[in-house]
Amino acid sequence: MLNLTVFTLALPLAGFLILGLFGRRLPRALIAWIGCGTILLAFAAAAADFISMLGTAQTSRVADTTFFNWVASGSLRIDFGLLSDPLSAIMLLVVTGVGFLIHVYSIGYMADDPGYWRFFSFLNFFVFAMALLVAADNFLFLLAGWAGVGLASFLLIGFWYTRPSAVAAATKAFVVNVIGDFGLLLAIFLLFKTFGTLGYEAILYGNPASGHSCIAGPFCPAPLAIHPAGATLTAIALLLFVAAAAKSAQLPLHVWLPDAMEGPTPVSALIHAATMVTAGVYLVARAAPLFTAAPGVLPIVGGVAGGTALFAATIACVQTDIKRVLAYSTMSQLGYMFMGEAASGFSTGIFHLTTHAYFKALLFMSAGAVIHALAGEQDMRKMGGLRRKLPTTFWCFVAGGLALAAIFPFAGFWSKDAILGAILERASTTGIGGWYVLYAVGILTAGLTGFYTFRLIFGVFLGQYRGGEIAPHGAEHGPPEPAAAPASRPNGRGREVASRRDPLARVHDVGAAMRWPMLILAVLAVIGGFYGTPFSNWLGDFLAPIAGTSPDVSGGTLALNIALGLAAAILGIALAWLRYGARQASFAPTRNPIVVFFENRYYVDALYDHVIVRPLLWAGRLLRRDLEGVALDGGTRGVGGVVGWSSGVLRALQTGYARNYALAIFLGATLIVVYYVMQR
Amino acid sequence: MPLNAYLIVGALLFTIGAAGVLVRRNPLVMFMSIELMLNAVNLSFMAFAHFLDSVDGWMFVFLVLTVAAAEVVVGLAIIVAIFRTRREIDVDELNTLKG
Amino acid sequence: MILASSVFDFTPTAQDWLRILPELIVLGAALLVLLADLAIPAKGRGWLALVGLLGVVAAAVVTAGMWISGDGLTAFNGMIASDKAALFADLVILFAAALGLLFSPGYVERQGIRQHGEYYTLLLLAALGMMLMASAASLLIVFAGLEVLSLALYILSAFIVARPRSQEAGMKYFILSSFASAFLLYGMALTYGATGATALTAIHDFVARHAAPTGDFRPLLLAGLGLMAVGFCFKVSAVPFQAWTPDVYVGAPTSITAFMSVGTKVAAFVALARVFMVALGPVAAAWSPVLWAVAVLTMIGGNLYAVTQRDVKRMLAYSSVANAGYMLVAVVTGTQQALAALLIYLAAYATMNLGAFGVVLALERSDGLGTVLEDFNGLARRRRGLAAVLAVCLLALAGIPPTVGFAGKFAVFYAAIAGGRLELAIIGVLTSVLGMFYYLRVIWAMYFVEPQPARPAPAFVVAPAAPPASASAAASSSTGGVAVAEPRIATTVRADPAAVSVAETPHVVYPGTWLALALALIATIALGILPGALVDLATQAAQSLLR
Amino acid sequence: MPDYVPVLILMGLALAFAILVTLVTFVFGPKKPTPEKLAPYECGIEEIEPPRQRFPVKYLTTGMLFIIFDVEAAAILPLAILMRQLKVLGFVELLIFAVVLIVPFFYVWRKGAFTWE
Repeated sequence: MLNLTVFTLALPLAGFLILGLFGRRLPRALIAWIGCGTILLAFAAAAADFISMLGTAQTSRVADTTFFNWVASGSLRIDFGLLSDPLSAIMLLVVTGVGFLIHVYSIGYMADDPGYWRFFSFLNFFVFAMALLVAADNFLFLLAGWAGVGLASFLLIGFWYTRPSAVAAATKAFVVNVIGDFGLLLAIFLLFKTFGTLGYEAILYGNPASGHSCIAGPFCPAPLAIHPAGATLTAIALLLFVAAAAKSAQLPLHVWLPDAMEGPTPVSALIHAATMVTAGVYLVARAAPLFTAAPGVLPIVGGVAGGTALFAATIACVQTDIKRVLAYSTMSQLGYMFMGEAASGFSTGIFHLTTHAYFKALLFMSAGAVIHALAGEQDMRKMGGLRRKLPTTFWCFVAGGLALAAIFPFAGFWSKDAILGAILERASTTGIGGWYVLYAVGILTAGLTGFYTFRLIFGVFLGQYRGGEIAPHGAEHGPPEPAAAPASRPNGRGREVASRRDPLARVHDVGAAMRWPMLILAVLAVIGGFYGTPFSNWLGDFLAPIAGTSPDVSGGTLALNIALGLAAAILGIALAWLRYGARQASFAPTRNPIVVFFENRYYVDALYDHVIVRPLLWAGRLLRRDLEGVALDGGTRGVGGVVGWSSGVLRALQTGYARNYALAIFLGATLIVVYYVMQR
Repeated sequence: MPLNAYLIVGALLFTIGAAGVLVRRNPLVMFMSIELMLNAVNLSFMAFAHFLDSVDGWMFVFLVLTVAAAEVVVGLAIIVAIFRTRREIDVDELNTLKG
Repeated sequence: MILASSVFDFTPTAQDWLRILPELIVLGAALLVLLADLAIPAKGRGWLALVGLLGVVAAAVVTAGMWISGDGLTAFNGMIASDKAALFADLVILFAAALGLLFSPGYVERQGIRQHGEYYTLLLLAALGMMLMASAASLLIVFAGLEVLSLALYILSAFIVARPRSQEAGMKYFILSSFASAFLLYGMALTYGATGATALTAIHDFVARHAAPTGDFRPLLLAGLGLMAVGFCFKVSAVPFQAWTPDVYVGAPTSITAFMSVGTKVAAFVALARVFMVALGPVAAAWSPVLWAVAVLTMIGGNLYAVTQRDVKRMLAYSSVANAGYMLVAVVTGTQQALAALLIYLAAYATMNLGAFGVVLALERSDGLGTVLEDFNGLARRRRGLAAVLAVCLLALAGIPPTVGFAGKFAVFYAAIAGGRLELAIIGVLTSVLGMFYYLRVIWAMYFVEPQPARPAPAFVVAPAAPPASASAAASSSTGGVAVAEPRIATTVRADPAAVSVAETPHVVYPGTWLALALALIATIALGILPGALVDLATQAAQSLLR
Repeated sequence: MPDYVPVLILMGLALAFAILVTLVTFVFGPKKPTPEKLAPYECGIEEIEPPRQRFPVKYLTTGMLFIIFDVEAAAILPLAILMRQLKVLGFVELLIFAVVLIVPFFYVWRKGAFTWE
């Protein structure tokens, strides 16, 4: 079996290095060629791996190539190896495939941006890091990729660094991601302490030939002789889930994702919808044996995921920024994926991951096209009636929206059906009420999904245009800030008068570079689910050696599930039609307390602000006047508060007087001697 | 005299020297205090060497003596250098570097 | 004195001299530089660095040869070791010295230092002291090496005579270090009294035979190792003995800071390992609680101090404190693996810290300012090479893969966990996360912040007691302000980075500095991607020391 | 250990004294120095000339050089005692020591540290 994974990594890395080092001097066309070409070749390598894997017997679809010995001393031995197995193959296809389309889209989208080369080099770096994350064959290099995508995300959210909001969002994302990295690092230390190694093969899958054994579990051929204590496994799995939750924006570590929309829209599409945020889903699927063997973890995962799915969906129903609607929708869908995994349907989570990558990337691209056309406008209260002006975008949006709302036979239908089916099956086999609750949450969320998706579509594309006149160019681009856009047309006075008759006169649909990726993804959003239907679940079978067989849903359960899911979605769409489609959409402010509650995002951010940040700041101010400046600069305000304050106290001790320093030395010496005296 | 007598004198001298470093502000006096500390150590070394009948302690004393001399020279050199730019030396005035 | 000859029977052989050959070569190079300084006319004094560099390279070659074919025994009646740990430390110190020498000519010229001969001689002598300290097999040589390196560094810290900050640094370093040395020496005296020996092997045998089995430690021994711990902790800048570090690092010439921040740490940590982990290993129960507390304090304190620093040089000084904490974790763990991890970390720290200080040095202006965070704003557009080197080195210091800093941190924390010190590893990881903020903030400033055309008043306050420096600072900032008035308009219109750099007088970065930076950069990245060789060497070195 | 209790007590006392003195001067010390207060003699007679006069720096330089070369000679003493036992290599060692002293001596000489002008 082929293992060309190294090319999937090396090519984007090469692209990143070339663009990063020389990009400034290269012509734009060449930048685009390098940026997209490397990803296309990487995709080709991943595809070659995949095809050769299909030609291999199912039981031997693993190729683990060790490239070099990273470190070996005593019992510590870690190799840098790349793994090609069904799970990583699927992930690599999605990452490079969708990644490639988004690269092409960016050629058009970022055409006017002065940071063109920087953008493509960062994007290539992201693909490299993500490929490393999914192709690593041990937890250490998973961590390396994990940190790398975090870094890439940080750089890309803050891409328009002249906007304070972008910088704040990037910092927020970084802080939350560091929390996740920390969880992963601790999990790795615990894994190492427990198993003495970090390789997937040894810990997760076992390989009798090499004498490795693994933890007991449904996928393990040769269970570990010394079974680690359940509590240890639980701790490891929970720490892994903390990492996954931070990366995949699950409660309560979700706060960064909506703000991450400050990045350019292709970034939102690639990183904050299609690939990076699914790293957590991948991690849980990868560590499926661990999660299965660890007692009590999967229900926690399910609870968090269900909560997130519902929570995010309700917020998405009241947002007016179209990218934020999609961001909350992403959170909600990620919740679905974890729900499927929690119900032991690890392959259903991955299935939804792939279809979600298609349709959410498509939706973001379409949203980007709208934003691009409207010169940076993101508020759907100022849109409407764009269907005629942007036909391609409209139809792509509809395709993506139907997939997201899980309407038969679009891609999202099959994958969401698989997840809900797995939960229902789990509920009926175990008979535990909690799973039924989770299922109900899933169905309710499905209805909400239909509602907010079509609220968005109706609000943007139907009815009358509600916005002002549109400048011909500018998109959402910075620098300089979007506010500078009017200034960029100094002679606009005359034209402004002329165009007042039709404010959308200069609005045009997307160009070729943006259109083709959208069309391809639209096709995938329509047919992308057929490889995982309940009748012939090819993907489930393909992933079974890694992720285990999903619960088999058939007969009455299947019919019930499909009926309920579809009914909920259609009901949601119908409600959206009544409210926003049938008559002129109204986004007037409302006093409905529930809506207000949703609009304020359950006051979670406010809660964080009031419960954690403000008291800390208050305490800090009390103790040190200039704390705020220090803290704001130091990263998050809360952590920065404590740190900044204690740092200030310490610095006050650093008086600059040599005698005080000598006193510190003397005190230290005395303390040590006194300690010894006390000992005796 | 018992070993402990020497050791206690050594400890006293050492402590006095340390206190001198802590309370005095004139660098010259601080150097003297440090020399006192070093000589207190020398006393302990010699006492130990005598009572243990071991040559190591004597060697140490020689080394400490020469090192102490070198330290004095270096200290004086730095003081001279500082004298060139300011008139008086108070160690507490050297506090532009802090925080 | 009569008793000496009766107790003492030792005759040196040629082998003894061969075992200290690297040290001798460095000493010879130091003397040669001194003589060459008299012979070379004033203009060509920059070449003195080359003389020193040749000596350092020769010493490194000999050291490498001894690694392969040396007998690894001690020289001069068990005074100086030539085991692989010593050779490993020597190599790292020589690397630091070589980079220090490469950094120096350009920096020395810009800062207006004229005493080239003394400068390079003292630098080499400091390296000699470090090598001696790291290869000490006796408390006597520990102290001798410590004093040789300290005396040279006192003078070097105060070397920019006209600059009050430099004077202050030298004075503080001198007083505090002598003070701490006295504690160390007293500790050695008490240990000598308790064990009857100054040779480390003899001390080891004594404590293994008498103290360790009973668990009853004599008060003399306890007091002795406690006071020695004070001295060592001072030298490695561990909290609460760290106070001198930032002041001296900031005030000293940056080329010296770069060299001593690495060299002193290597020497002091290897000596610490020899004394505590090896010689006093059998009584680890007695000293590990103390060093445990110091390690925790250092990790937390160092990072906390660093978080709010505005001066990058000072931030790096506190980062060196924090890094000392991580290294202490390895010392406290005390296993052979931990010792190897310590050596790996030292080598890693050497590469990344030299690179970081090297960039700061290349940017520092002739008045010693220009290292405040604001000065780094938009650096990536003015000085792309320097910004890139600094970014990589800071990422390495933050412990981000695939740099050598990650390998070092991983090795140390892994060793800590394997050695049963989970709590230290967790504190270490947590504080490293804290560390990321201040490292990344500099990177952020370099790459994402627009350079401010008008230079703000220097955040680093020069006290009124220092008229020359404050006058020159004021002058430079006012001239900077004048010069900038016109281009500022240009920047807002064109956003052209080239127009912004007037805030600082552009100066040429010397080829030697570039070479040194390139070496540090390559080592930081290459050893991060392929740390296997480093780990191998460190493991061998650890095996030679701790069985 | 009881033998050392007095030492500890004394160390504690010294420490307390050091802290106390530092604190007292810091807290109660007058913060308004006037020229009169800082004047070295307070017996009412005007100063005729500045009381503090500098030694010529040359004097210090020579003194420092003397100390260093003088005291380092002490290191030769043990070597001399064991000269016979150390044989040829001992003599070589002595020579190396001498060279290490002589080269800097030559250096400071040529740099003019021994001339008064």
